[in-house]
Amino acid sequence: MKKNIEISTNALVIETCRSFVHSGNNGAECLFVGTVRDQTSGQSVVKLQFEAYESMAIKEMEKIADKALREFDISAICIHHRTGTLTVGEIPVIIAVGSPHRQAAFQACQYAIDTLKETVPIWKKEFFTDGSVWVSAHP
Amino acid sequence: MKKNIEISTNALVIETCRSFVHSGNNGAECLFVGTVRDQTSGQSVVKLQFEAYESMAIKEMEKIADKALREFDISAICIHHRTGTLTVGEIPVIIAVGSPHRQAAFQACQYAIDTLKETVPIWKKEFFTDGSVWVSAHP
Amino acid sequence: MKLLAFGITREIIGMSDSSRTLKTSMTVGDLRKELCGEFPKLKELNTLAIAVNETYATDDVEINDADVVALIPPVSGG
Amino acid sequence: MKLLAFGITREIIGMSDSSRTLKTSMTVGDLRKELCGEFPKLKELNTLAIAVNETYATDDVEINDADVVALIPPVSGG
Repeated sequence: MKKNIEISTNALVIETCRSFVHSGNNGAECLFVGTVRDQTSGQSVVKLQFEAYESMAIKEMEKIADKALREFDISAICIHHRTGTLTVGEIPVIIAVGSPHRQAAFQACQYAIDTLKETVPIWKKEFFTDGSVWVSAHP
Repeated sequence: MKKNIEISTNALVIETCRSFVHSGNNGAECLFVGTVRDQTSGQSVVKLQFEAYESMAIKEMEKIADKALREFDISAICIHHRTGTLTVGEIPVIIAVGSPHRQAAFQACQYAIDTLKETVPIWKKEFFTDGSVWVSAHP
Repeated sequence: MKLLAFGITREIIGMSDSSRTLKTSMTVGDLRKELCGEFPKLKELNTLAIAVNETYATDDVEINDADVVALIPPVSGG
Repeated sequence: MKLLAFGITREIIGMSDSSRTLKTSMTVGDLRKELCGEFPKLKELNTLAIAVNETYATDDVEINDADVVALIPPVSGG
């Protein structure tokens, strides 16, 4: 049962996350890759800025990994999140899960990204051609 | 709406599948990577041999991709399957899905691998230290 | 008709690609019965699907002389 | 106490890391009320969570002098 948690200003690498969870004990690996979309509700996105309360975000990501390892039949999980300025197509988050069987891999991966978006203190500001907004801040 | 279907005796490459579904229109990419486990029901696996009815298998994989594109809100899907002899840790199958939102990406990816395992005419023979067996052939 | 056999059916029948003579108005069900009579081990399989021209076929489908028919034992890809 | 503010709360309050004087037996709820009075725009947020020493805290939690308190507007990672 292993986990790997990282917050970084460097570009995230899918193969790094996949390698961490890869093992001959597994039959299945599920990866989620978040990418910066070129638009939000029809408005063109120029870039995103991600800010983290890093020490607490790491703790919350560890909680997610621990719970995923406890509740699903998986052998490893890797959660990497990027901060700083990202442009369209770049990767803010990668989650990789390795498991003996595929059902648990999918469930754990989806649990991890769903929970990350609810509890981990990271914020993104979207920059459009004519302004910017903190995502989800207001009704 | 794009699909990429391939059966190959060469090693499958995750980044190839991911690149195919990657786009600035997407916010989410879900990948499933099947890997050869070192054991089945406690028996040590030495290698696997995959055999395909290739022309029909391609057609069935296309059906899966078409249905995934029709039924889920995804923009692209890539399904690569390998044939021939594989050893522990190698990759028999990769499915990659790109989508505006993550829920559809997960659903389509899981639909594709679940259906592939039910309908696509590909067979694997597991080789143990003391014998071999066609998987799922007998009760 | 051209008969193909894959996976364990290829081993049971001892061939991978052969031609068989088509009886008058033989259906998929007729073929299944004939093959299971000749090779009883086919009856021990979990399932035995038959494809006609690369499409899964039900037992009532008629097989014509130009058809490619394939024996599909339980699939196990992925 | 040390007060941290992130995302839009940092912009509303106009600081990222400052010290505030702790009133006697102030709770998380007291702090919330005080800040929302001073910066009414905080009340317009979808949610405003408060963390004490890197853990989400409910309004009844007491804040001590050595605590690090953080304002957590709606998160949007991933």
